[in-house]
Amino acid sequence: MDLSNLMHNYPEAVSMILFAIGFSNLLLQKNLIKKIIGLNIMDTAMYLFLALKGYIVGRSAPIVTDGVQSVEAYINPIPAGLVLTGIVVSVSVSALMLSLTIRLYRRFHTLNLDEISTMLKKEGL
Amino acid sequence: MSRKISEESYRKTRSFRLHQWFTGEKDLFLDQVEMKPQEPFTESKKVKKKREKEKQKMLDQIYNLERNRKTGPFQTLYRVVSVLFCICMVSLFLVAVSYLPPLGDAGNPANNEVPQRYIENGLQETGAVNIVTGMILDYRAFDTLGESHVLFIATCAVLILLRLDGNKKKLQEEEASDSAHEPENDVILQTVAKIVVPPIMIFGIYVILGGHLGPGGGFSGGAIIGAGLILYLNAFGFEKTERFFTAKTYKWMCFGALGCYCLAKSYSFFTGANHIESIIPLGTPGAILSSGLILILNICVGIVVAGTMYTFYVMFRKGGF
Amino acid sequence: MNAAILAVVVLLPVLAGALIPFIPFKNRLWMMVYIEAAVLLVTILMFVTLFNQPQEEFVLFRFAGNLSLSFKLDGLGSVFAGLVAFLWPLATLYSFEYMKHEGHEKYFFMFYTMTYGITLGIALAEDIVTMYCFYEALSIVTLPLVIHTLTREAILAGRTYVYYMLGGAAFGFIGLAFVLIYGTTSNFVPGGVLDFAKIGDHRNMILFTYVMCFFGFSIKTAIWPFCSWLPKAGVAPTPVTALLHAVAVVKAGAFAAMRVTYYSFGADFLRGTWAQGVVMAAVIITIVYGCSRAVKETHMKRRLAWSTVSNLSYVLFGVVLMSPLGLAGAMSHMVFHAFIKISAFFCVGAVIYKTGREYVHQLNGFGYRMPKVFVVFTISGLALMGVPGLAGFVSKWNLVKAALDAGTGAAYLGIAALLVSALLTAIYMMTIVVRAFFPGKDFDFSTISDVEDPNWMMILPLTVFTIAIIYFGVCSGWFTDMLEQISSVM
Amino acid sequence: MQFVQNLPFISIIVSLFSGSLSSIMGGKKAKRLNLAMMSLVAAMSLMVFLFVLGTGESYVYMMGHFPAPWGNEIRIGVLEAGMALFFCVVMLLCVIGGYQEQAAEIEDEKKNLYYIMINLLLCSLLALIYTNDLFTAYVFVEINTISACGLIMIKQNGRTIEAATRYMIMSLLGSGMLLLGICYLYDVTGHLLMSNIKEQVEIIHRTGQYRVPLLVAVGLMSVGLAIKSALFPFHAWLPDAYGYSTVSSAAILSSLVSKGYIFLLIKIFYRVIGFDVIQDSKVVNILFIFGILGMIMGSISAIRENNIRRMVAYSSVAQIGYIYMGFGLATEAGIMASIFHVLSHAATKSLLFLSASGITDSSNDSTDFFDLTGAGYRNKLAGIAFTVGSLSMVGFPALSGFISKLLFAQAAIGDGWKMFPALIALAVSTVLNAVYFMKTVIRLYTPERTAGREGFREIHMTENRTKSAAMLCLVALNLILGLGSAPIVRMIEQGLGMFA
Amino acid sequence: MNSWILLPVCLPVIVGACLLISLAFDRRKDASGPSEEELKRLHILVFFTLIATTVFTLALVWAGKGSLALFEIVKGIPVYFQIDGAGRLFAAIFCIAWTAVGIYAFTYMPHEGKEKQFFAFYLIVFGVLIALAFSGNLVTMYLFYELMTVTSAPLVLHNGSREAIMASLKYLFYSMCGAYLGLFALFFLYQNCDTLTFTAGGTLNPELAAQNGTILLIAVFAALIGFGAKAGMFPLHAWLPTAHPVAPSPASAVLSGVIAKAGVLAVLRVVYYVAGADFLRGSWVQTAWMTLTLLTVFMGSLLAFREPVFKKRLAYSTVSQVSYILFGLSLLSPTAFEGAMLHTVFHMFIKCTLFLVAGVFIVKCNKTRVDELDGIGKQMPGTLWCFTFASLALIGIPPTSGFISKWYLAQGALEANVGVFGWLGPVILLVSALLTAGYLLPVTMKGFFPGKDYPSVPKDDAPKGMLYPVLFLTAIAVLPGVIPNPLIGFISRIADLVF
Repeated sequence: MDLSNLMHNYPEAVSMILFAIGFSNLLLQKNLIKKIIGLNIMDTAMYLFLALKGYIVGRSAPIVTDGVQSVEAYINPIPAGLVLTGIVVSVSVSALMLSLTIRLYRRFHTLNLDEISTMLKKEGL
Repeated sequence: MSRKISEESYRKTRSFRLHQWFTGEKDLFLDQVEMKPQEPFTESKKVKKKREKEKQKMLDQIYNLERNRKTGPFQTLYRVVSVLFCICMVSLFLVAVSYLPPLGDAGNPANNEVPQRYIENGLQETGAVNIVTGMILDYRAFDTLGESHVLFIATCAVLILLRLDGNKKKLQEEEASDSAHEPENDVILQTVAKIVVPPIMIFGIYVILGGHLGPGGGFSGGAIIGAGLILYLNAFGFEKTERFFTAKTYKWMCFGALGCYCLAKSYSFFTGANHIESIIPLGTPGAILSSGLILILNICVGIVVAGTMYTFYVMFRKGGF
Repeated sequence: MNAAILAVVVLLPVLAGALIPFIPFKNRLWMMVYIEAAVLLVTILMFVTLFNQPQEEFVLFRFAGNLSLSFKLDGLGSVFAGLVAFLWPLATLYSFEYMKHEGHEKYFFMFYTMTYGITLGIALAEDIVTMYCFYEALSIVTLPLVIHTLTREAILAGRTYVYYMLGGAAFGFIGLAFVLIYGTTSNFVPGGVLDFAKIGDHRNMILFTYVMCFFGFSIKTAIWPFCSWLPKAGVAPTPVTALLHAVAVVKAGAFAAMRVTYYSFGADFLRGTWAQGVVMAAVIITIVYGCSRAVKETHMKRRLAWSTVSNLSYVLFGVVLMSPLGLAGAMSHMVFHAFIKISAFFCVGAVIYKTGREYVHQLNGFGYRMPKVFVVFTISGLALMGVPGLAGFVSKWNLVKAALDAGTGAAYLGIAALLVSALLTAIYMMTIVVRAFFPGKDFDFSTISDVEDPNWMMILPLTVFTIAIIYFGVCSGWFTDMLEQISSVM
Repeated sequence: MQFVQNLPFISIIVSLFSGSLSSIMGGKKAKRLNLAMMSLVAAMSLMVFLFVLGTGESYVYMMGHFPAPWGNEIRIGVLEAGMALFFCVVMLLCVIGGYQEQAAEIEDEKKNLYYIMINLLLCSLLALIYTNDLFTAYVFVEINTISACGLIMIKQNGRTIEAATRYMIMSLLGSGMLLLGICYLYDVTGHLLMSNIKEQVEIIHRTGQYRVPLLVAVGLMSVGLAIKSALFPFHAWLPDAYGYSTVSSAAILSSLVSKGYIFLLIKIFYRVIGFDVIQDSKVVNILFIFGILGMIMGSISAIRENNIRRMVAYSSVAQIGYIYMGFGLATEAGIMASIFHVLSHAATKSLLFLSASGITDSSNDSTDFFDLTGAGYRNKLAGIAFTVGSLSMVGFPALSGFISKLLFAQAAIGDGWKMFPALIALAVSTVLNAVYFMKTVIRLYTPERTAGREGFREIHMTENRTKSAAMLCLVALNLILGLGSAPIVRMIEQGLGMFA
Repeated sequence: MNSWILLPVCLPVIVGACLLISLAFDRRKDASGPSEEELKRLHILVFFTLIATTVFTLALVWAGKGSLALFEIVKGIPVYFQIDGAGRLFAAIFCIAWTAVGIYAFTYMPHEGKEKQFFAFYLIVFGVLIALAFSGNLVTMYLFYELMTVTSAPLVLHNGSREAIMASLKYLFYSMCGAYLGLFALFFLYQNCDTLTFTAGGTLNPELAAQNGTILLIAVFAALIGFGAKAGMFPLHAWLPTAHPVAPSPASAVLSGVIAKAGVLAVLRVVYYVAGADFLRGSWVQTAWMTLTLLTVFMGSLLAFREPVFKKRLAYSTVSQVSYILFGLSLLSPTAFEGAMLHTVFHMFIKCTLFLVAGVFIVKCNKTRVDELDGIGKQMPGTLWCFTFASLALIGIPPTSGFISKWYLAQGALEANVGVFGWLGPVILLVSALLTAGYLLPVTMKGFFPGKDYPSVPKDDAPKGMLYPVLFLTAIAVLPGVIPNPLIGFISRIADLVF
């Protein structure tokens, strides 16, 4: 645990803290919508962390400008591609969760998941 | 010297029992041998009713919500444990981050021969100026194929949950509730939409088509077009959009895009794996019609993303196109 | 005489039994003839095989790696197989009569005959895997017999029965795994198969596994902590309780314990270790516990079931002495107790069949109305008590000789337990006999006027068993020699 | 490069394309397409399996013109082809078994969506089995999760929606951790391809430079996948999800979906991290302890259950505990036992779910134990199938359960401190299994006069032809696994040999 | 010559068995009692069987030699008959007493009913007793010991009342418990002795006995307690006081007189013919045995002293008198042994007489309690005179036989170097003799001198059938006191062999 490297990697530290916030929200919040918000925080923190992996000081985005094709000119393109894919995943998952929440709300008129399951047990469905 | 006690109390003393055993009148073992069998367990009606009532009371006790909310120790315990778990998780991550390779340093293990080849001969191999698009749609095309199918399956799931076209009655009632809150023909929104929607659409198309030349691509362009459509729907209501965007069109559009994407990519995978020369020309770098399939793929992905965005919004609002 | 006949002997009854519900019998007589013929044929085949002892083994089926279902006839197996083969036809004859007024007989006889084959399978198993497979099959096949009457407590008894059986098999499974790993071969080799090079330092682990495996297999022999299923299984029809819970199933458990102790783990490896101490303690407790519960039990079948619990632990006591003499004593008590107990159960069965009375205090004056049944019951009672001149004394004598030869403190304690339980046996058997023959001065015989002896199908097995008890009581020298010769090979 | 080597890639693409194709089709046509696709994929997997068995070593298939570290690739060995074949067969049987329920319970216009879910689920399973790249694995894990959630909620009553929500929350937690693990691994090793990562990991292991992040990555990935495959402490969503969804989705979920993640975890252990690094990292012990707890607690909660579907669901929590206990032993034999148990559990669990649905059909569709008394007489084939399933679960010889218990016991012996807890847990959980399965079997075969009550009817074998056929095939599969287990165990051993 | 041994054993057993089978048949026909001439035929049959068996036994006792092995109970141990000194003595006294009481029972049994069942078991027990006397090894003796218990139980429960059945069950279980303690000893003796056949002086294998001495001592002590149960020794004596009041008088006479002596015979065989006297001499077993016997002697007479029921009083007296014999045996010295043997003979005949007299009182005037008996002398002088002579013999007044045996016992106690018991034994014997006087003589005193206001009552003595056996038994009980030499000579010959 060397503090100097942590100071140098502060953006990753921030993304980890964001990830933890999102994770605890998803775990602890009673309200479903807040859980989904927590989920999105977690995903964005993930993609921040991933994007940081590719960053190299003093280099520009990997679009070939005026024929220059040397490695020193551009940053690492792979994390960028992965982030793109990740974003699409989190969009679709959030959409699914939101539609589930809508259906639950229409049926039980509450967003607290524990209450929903006690109601179900009571009905003995 | 010993007090004289009555006959009955004497009979109960231990010495009397010993005397009995000694003189042999009574044997502690023999009489127990021939016990009668016990009667079977029977429960009177009253007891049974009382037991039923108690059970019902207990059930209500368990399922009464207010009391559950304030279940005191268990909730707090759960909360404390979770908070502790998150804290130690954060500290674990921070420790891990402190050991990670320094940010932005060129010598990081991530900058090995893989990105080097992408950058150095990405242009020659894929024909795409934007190396990231080249990587997504050509080098690691299988992921992106999976990606678009994630979108597709998410839409299917949402359709399962929210689509109402099954029963007409519910659809009308949903429609009524939908338009109840929206003001009819909100003038400000309509005029702004009239001015803004065309440039959005054009810009979206530009981004999709320019995917392999500069930043942009199917995903971002599709998102822009989707947003434009949603604005248009908000402004002019469902009658206008139904003219050109109905469930059938969406269905066929989505299938067309995905089908073409899948076939194109499987052609290139098949030719690559079997080392057959693929006949698709890469074209001159920088020109619109360059970099082989990437353009077509970008268009397909754009269509899929736009359609998905619009479907999500429509489903959330009305459950029908 | 090749060993294929072993497989025939095992599979024929299973097949014959399975076909019973499907064969369209003209009437009940034809079914009886079919079943009795099948069982007799198997018995004859068995005795022919026993007579000329085929040495080589017969592999029925090889299903995984070195695991295979294979049969081989050796000393211990032939004793148990001989016992089962002798008793089964007589028990089937008896159950024809008994099952006349019980319901759906076809299913009953189906499982009853299949159990015969499976018990022979256990007896003739060559290695521990085959024995384990047939052991599990036995628990499952006997389950429908236990819940045959389908009353509420029959179902509950069946449920307890199956929990104990499968639980025992689960713990026995650990022993099986150990033997497969640490043993040189999975076959039964007199003197044990464990190769000590592999075991090396962790002896205690092997001993702990042996204790678990012993308790696993002897749950079927109703050892003390797990003996409550046997009296509960008394709810089944008498041929089941008599044959299965006094002879086949419980003896299969004892037989499995013998095999595991002497032929897998090896007696001299286990002698003198703490494992022997633990197991001996459980056995001695069962001997006394079984009898004390029997004395207090007023239901006749449950009383005999508790007495079986205690007598089975006599057999286990012999096994646990870990000496060849101990094994001989165990085998002798296994055989003699089978004869004595099955005749006692059949007498009780006859009483229940004729009069439907099940409790001891309802038996006043039956001695005069059913003299044949109660004379047999008295003889089996005396034999159980260990009166010299009958089979019980001989097996007790062999067990005690082995215990004396072992000479440890626990062995002497075992002898004391044997005698205490003999005294308690005297109490719970003689009270029935005295009540039956001397009902007392003012007892009017009109109340039991309808009671009379059952017909020949029940009396024949009883007489055969009584003759066997007296014969073994009078001249058992040759039998004890044979047993000692079998176990001396250890 | 023979044509047969393309078949794995073609099977993935066919299932993917049929997924999108059935979106434009009606319910009936989509069903037929799904059936055709599944049998085609099964046939292709069989041919690949025979080919690889013949050559005896695994080969790599480049997806696209560029070799491995740059482009994607899939790797096909004996184990992968065998698992693919087995999964296709089981899925085929599960879907066929549930045709009647699908027709009854799903709304007409949403039938084709259901078959889309099944197609894409099969595609993601195949991709998970074959892929050699971590990020592709993550993408197809996502497809797997969403399609599984789709399968759960297709029946759309209150219970399934709530179960789907719980399932999604837990799975998203799991995949979040998985992605984080992959990022850490990428950052530390620089590669996404499994074999390249392995070399980097060995360097790290030797030099000890990035040890902590590597350990954290392994921990994250294991816990993530454990959450997704419902290991003990994270199994809250499982009973509702399996208990209330339609028959074929419950069968598919319990036997295949969680097994996909487990197979990915095996690949990560073997091919990404390498076995020696795993053995001295503490992660394996955690999985062992969770596995043991799962075995016991799963069975205990199954005993308390009063609904047959939920009871069978809880029993799969216990069986997954068995598999993770196999991992926890961290020996070659342990992994082999777990893989065999994956196969045996898949076959037995789907059989149990199908027969449970057959039983409830004949008892007024109520899953309450009280109504099931005597169901064995009403629906004879379902009764026999359920008995065979429970006997296999209990470990009755000649059935698959016995062989997997034997392999577990042999793996556990001689393994230091882990041996005794494993053996005792094995014995105790067998006893507990016996308690709740035999209780049900006895209840099925106690006769009950139900002539009068409505909904209680005799169901003959030929009434629901597809389900009976599926049940018979699964019973046969169970027997093949039980009796003919020697070649299968040899195949797994050979597969593991060339797996690294 | 040796196969003759089987005759006196088999004859009564076979006749008894036939009676039982015929009993089962006629139970089937009608429940009414047997007619007059049937009873007569039964009496004749039983009488001739008794006489024949006695004649054969006495012939064997007189001239019998050699041994007979039947079948093998256990490998290496046959059912083995052998005629030796102690066997002769016991067989002789068994058959004399048994026949006399049998004849008495002919007239007594109509009072009880179910004669056929009684006489059937009566004969079977007689055969088993003869076999027990002549048994040659410990296992055979144990076999007939258990058979005797099982077959004598029906004698006790003859009248079928609930107490009778409970008393017989108690008798059965106490003797079973005793038998099993004996069996426990038998196992250990089998392990440590060269052979189980009785040889005077014991067959203990010296180095084996030295090796596991403690367990062997425990075993022998268990045998003493076990077989002592039948002889009414302290821990297992409780069945005697319950069994006697309910049993018919001839049965209780036989029970306390003859069967108690079977217990003594068993103890004698184990101590002197298997374990060997010098093994036990000086060991804690001997001291414990002596204390138990003396305790029983004293307790028995003390309880008898206070007991109102006449037959129970006699039962307590049996408990104390038989313990005299066991005390003699426990001293392990030749004279004490002779005293014990003498007392066995005399006590058997005395106790039979006393019980038969009690039977007469019950049959004639239905009196069971002692305080009802005042003035009985006026009504039945003859019976009471026999009672008086027998009680004098029991107390040990010089001219009668009791004095001789008590004298030898006291002599033996003083002679044997047993420390404190040397003098304590005779003192207790003396005190108990006084107590015996205390509980027997008042009956005679009150019988003959009931006091002034007793109405004179006509003299009708016991019927002939009962009076003659009582007279015969009194004669045998009292006369040896006068001419003891032949008996003492015979017994001293046995004693020399044993020590």
